[in-house]
Amino acid sequence: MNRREFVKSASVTAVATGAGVAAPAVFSSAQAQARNETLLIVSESGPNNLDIHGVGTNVPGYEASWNTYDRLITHEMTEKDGVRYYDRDKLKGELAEDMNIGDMSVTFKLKKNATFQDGSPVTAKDVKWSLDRAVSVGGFPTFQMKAGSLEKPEQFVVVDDHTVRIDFLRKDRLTIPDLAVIVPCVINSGLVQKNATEKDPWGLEYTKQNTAGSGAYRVTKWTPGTEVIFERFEDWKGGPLPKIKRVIWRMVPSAGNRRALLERGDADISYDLPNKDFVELKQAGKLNITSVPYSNGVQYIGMNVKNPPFDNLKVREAIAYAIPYQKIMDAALFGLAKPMFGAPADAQTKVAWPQPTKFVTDLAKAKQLLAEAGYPDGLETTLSFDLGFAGVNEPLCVLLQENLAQIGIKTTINKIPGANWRTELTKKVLPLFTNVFSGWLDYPEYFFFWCYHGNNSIFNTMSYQSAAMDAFIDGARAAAANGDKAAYDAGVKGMVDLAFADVPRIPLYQPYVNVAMQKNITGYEYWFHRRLDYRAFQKG
Amino acid sequence: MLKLIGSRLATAVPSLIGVVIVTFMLTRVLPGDTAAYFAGPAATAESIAEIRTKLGLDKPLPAQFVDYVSALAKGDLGSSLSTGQPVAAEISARLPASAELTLAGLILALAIAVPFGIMAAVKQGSWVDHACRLITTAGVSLPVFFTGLLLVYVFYFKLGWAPAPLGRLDVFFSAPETVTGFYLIDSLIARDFETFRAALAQLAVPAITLAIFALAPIARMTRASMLSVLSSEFVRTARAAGLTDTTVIITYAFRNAMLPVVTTLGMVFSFLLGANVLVEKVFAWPGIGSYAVEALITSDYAPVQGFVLAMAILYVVLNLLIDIAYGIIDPRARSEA
Amino acid sequence: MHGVVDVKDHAAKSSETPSGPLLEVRDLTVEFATRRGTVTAVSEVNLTLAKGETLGIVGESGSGKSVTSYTVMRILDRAGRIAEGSITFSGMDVAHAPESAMRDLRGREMSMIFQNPRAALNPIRTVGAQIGDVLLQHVQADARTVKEKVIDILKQVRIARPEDRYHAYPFELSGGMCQRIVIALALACRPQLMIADEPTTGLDVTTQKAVMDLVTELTRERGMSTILITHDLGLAAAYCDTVMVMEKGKVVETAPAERIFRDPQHPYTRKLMRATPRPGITLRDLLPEEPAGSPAQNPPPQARTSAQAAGAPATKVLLQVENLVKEYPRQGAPSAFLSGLLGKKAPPEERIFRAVDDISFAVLKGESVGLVGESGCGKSTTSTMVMRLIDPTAGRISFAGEDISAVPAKDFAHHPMRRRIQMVFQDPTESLNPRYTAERAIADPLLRMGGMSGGAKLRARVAELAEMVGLPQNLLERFPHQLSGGQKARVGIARAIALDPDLVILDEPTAALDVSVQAVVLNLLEELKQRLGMSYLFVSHDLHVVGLLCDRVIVMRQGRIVEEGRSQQVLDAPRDAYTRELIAAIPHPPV
Amino acid sequence: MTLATADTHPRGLAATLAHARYVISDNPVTGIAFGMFLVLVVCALLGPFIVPYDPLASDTAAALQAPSAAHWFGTDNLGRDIFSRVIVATRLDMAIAVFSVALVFAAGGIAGIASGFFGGWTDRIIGRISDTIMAFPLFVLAMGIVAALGNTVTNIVIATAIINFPLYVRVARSEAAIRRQAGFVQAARLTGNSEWRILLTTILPNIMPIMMVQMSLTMGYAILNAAGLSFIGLGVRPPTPEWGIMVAEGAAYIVSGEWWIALFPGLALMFAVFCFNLLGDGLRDIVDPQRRT
Repeated sequence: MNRREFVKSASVTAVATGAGVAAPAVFSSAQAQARNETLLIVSESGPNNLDIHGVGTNVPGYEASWNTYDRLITHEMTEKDGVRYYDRDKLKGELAEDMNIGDMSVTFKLKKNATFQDGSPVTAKDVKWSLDRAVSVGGFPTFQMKAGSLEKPEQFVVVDDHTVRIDFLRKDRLTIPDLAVIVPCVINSGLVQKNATEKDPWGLEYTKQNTAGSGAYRVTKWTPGTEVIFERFEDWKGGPLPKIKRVIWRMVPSAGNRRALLERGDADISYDLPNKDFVELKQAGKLNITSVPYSNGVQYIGMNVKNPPFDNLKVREAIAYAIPYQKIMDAALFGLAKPMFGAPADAQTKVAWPQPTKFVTDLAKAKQLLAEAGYPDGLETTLSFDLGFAGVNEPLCVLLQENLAQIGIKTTINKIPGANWRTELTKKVLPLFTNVFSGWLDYPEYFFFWCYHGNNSIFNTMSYQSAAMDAFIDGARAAAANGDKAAYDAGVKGMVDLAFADVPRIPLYQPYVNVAMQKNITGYEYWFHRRLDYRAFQKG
Repeated sequence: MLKLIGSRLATAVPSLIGVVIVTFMLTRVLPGDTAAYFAGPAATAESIAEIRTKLGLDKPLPAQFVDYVSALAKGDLGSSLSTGQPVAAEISARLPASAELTLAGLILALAIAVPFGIMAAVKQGSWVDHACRLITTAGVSLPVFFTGLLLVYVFYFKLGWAPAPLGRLDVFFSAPETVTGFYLIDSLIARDFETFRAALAQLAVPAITLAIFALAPIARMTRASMLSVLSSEFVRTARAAGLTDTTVIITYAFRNAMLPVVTTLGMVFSFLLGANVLVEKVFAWPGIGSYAVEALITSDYAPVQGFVLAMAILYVVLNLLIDIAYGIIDPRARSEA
Repeated sequence: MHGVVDVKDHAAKSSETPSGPLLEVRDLTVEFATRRGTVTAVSEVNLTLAKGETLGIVGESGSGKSVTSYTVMRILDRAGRIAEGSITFSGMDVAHAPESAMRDLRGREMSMIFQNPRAALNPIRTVGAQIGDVLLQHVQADARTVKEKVIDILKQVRIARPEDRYHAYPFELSGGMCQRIVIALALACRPQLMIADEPTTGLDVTTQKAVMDLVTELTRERGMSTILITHDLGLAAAYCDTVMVMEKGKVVETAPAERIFRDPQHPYTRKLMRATPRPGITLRDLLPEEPAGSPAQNPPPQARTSAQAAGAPATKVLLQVENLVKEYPRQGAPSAFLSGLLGKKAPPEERIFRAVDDISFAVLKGESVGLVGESGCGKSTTSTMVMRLIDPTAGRISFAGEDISAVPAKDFAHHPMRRRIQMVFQDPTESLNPRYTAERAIADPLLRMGGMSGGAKLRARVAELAEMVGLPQNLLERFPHQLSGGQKARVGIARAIALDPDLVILDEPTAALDVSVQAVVLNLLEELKQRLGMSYLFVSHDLHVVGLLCDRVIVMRQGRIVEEGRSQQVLDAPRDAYTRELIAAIPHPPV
Repeated sequence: MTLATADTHPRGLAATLAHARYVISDNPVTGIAFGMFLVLVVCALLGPFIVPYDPLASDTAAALQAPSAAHWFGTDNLGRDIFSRVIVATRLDMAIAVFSVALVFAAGGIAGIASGFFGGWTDRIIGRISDTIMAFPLFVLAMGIVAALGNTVTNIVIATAIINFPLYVRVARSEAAIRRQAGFVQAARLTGNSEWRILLTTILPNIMPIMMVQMSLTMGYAILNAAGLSFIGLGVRPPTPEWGIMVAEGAAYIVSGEWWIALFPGLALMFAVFCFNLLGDGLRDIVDPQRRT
């Protein structure tokens, strides 16, 4: 009986103690039964806030909010290369039992029997308060709502206790899908307002540490930076009752240890291992590894087009031809990504995103372009990357640095810690850098609106201004709103061609979301937010 | 003895003030911009400015310093951005974890290094002496995180002797209710030997990693002071009076030799607190070190300042304990303070 | 004084069973393994010690006297071993006895007391406990009776208030008291043999006499045999039945104490006898007598008494000291700052300690004055103040008419008067910079204030100084640790006289030297005084040595001057009771 | 029992060299230490010229290969030859060690002597400064400095120097305090040396042996410190080869089986720290005239 069995059989779980002093015989079986209903997740970092509307809530925080709150509607599930995949176009009710889309408004009928985790009923008043909160707290949540033209509290009208109507400001195809993302969740307004203060009307401080929703799980214990423990909400009405009773989410900073935990069976799921580990674990076959491309996501080399030398198109093209694409795919990604380069010369531009460019590694051409651009003896600049994703970024930049050196571009690598990365991006001063962006709403015009549009949002990291590009984007959005397919297709193709011609940023690849699970874990679902959905998992 | 404590505290006050000033300056120099972080990814220039005023970061430095000190006086250490918790609560939850690990490492190191040092001194030039020097030097010549990962690889991954490096307690154990915050002691108080054994198992490998790193300074100091005491005149008198070797070595030589060792313990402890930061990262230990490292890397002021203050106070308390221990061992220290 | 008895009769007369001598050492040779081969420390030593007899082993440093006694006790350090020879102690073969047997012997049958008493006791353990350890070890007492037994022993060694001294720590006791504790430690188990290795070297003369009297009385009371190891012939003469003289590891002469002083046979013994300062002789007598006919290198200065008269009449005042006072905060008293803080004010004398208490004296040009007193009497403090290394609390020091006490000590280094007052230090090893060669040490004052920048002129001057102090040229590039005690003293003197100072302060210049080397150095100092017309302020605890070199003598006690006058007059007819007691306490060989 | 003094005495530098050779031959451990030091110096000086591969050239086809005839220490995740990187890294690591020790000796050593020699206010001020630094857990302070000033090699050296400052002050202060009233210091005062001159020409040379031992230990810690900083991402900038960062990066590959990436730089680190520690005693013998019998 090796060490682990010994610990397991001797360990007394919370459940067992709850059931009073269990006799030894029952003891181990109750404990084993607890094992099957408990999911152990290990990852590098944890949430800094449980409330999606919270100030500065990080990406792990999205996962906590997604599993503890409900939305009015959510996506149906479909299947894509063997993995359960959220269906972008088919929606179903979660808290709403009926949705009726009118010309300039949509009306939802709430499920009568839905209650919050503290037992109080879910009413239209809670829905309105939650939506008002989403558009008024500012920062990322409000920003995300605006993307679907949900901007003013006046749009949300309480018809009766169980009916809510949302009026449109303008026709926008993204409005309905935007109601299915994490932000417009339904919050227990009664409970939160009890703990709000005049300085913090929306009760952000309270919801930062306590979950006040109707979701399938509630957080029973949260030690920031160490662990989060979720318990199942027994009378959840948003969907079929999940199989997993208890989820333990532990932060294990060392990637080596996370892999060791998986291989020895002490952890059930981990999603942020280095690519090499995923490839090897898949070959070893001891674990289930799923790899699904980022929906609407692209890793790219960005350049600041406002100041020299990258304001010169020829210099940008020289960089595009100097990138060691295949070397990066092999040494940095280990093949776990979809190449966004090297499309055949005659390939037609498709009405989709992301799609590959026609660039390939051609150092001679790059050198010639650089000479034509007026830099015969090369130039010197810095290459920056996000230390938070050093596992991929560092080898990528080192390989790029080596190739650029061969055409005379001398670069020093500048590592920027995770949180400061966003502050550097907002300053828009980094001359040359690598970054990844993916939009929750899987539509090309949504991606281009944030990354290429002249309104210079934070995600337009290259400060790219082009009236022609703006025209294409706005044209496509309008066409989508009133369903004019031909104009929409022309707009999207126009955007993509201009983006590849001006090449303010050079797409490298579409990264994968990799998840490693024990053999006895089933029910993994890929969602647009790329986090885990505990509600669908089964174990044993 | 009170005079001793009084004078030690008197000297500690200026250094505490120094620590407060230095931490304040250090955090203001960190590259990150808290306001921008607060404003979130989609912030516009003016929303950042608005949050900057809310946080009071736009005031001139001296004003910020006054705010900081006055808040400090009220015991409010501000709250951390990355974890969203008030720093004071975080530190009081995490300090025992780090203290338990560091103390375990120190006690383990003492238990190994002191006898080793004594044997090396008594049998100077013999194989024991060389072995002591080689082993302790080997222990300190590898970075502590590398030793940690190596031990995890061997004892957990390959042999399975050690439990999973998952922090202070196996996932399926609930922490004993906090009395001292030290899991080992609390579980004993609660008579819960299951948890005690599990907590001990979790503590073993990280404590050994730290101990290996602390062997060299302690062994070297014990050997050196033991050598000088053994060649002193009162040891010769004791031998001339026919006392047995054990009495001479233990009651006469060892007690005197412990004096310099006790003084270096202060240095070794703060040296270990530093190394502990890396060990916590490797063993996912919910200690104060990894917490400060996270905060430092993300330029999160409040936790860094809180952490350093906690360490400064710990350092002063530690030095006080060392002085008292010194006073107990050496009567001369008791008389003149 | 011991009666005149020959060793052989003494042994026969002793009442012990006729089993022969207590201790017999035959052809003992001891070798030490060092990094560069083995060194013979002691070769073919023979000695016998009857019960109740006191044997004095006399010799200079490096003569092997301590090694012999350590070998008898078998407590040589790891490097030493008995090469050949035998040691039998009351019939038992000690040389080859197993360690366990030796451990029972030590402390119970034979014990030892060492040189500086405070270091010989465990600093962090009460004296009572340390004595108790020995008793318990040798089963002379058990846990119940040990305390009462220890207090009884403390009474025997005349320790006042033994009950509370039982709990005292060594650092709380005076030097003499500590020595009594070490003696108590040695006598606790009533051993048959006690070895005393330079027991009183570090002590004042008066304490030395008290301790030696105590040792003799206790050993005689218990019929114990004693071996007294010393470099001081006077001590051996005063307290030993037989005296054995050793030189470089060999025994040169053994004879009853009385005969060995009357007519020493071996030339080395004679040389030692002559070199020991004793009343009524001149400096010249210290040196070994010149074989008839060989011309002395330099004209032998006449007997001291006449020298002063023939020299220039010493009338002009060189150094005038008026009402000099030096106060220190009493050790352990809360510093003014802390007591001010705590609000309680200790009474003044409680807080301050007067090392020098209002003394005045003068030194005339060309005259040498002795400053004598026991340790702690303030003589060194006075000399350091005259040297302007520390500032006086009150009083005036004027040198050649100028008030030099006004200039603070730390600025005096650049004062023109600096070069005119120099000093020779007590411990030659400690007074030379270990990183400078002898040449560099002597050249230092010349470089700093002699206006020489180096090169030939400097090297010539250094050579001349070396020659003047009798230091062979080839020793100049050596480091201090490669020179002998005498050679180091000569470098110190050469350095002091490098700038032709008017006044040289000699702080116990020969205390650390062997008696034969001391004789040479004292004569060198006298000769230099004559040649260079300097005046000396000679600080010492040994009245005889001062009497030999100085014209006038000042005796100090607890910071005050108790007597002052011409050396001969003070030595022959001391007015003050303390001086009389001081002179009487100094043991010297029979005149 | 004074030993016969050696007779011939070559002057000045020749004496030191002769003595150095004597010390090396006499104590085998010191001999080995000097041998190791020589190896380090050779690698540091000739490193870039004698290595088989360009330490920066990546070759993704040959990535993660185990040690083989072609690559003695195997290759890392970008296919770079680990043997070449370990050798070339010697120069940077030795530089970090030597410069940080020199800096901390100059700052800490002199400050320590001054506070030990002068006492009074100097002693109190320097004592408080070193206390303040001591109050920080050393490694966290180093991180703060590097994070604040940016992770250039100079900042790493400065950070290492600052965290070792209290140690040097303490050692220097106690040694200077003992020698303050020594005879030869008084004598130096008599011959007109100013206090500062005495400090530098008399006290400092005499405490060199003890400082030598301290310096050799700190050189080891300096490299370990750089390694620790690299482990949390604040170390040397890629792609410069440096043992600490190579061990840190290699550490992630231990569990997945590519043990050689971290092991060989780790062994090089161990080799250097061992050499510095053993060197300490040897250096003391050479500098300390007492041992020069």
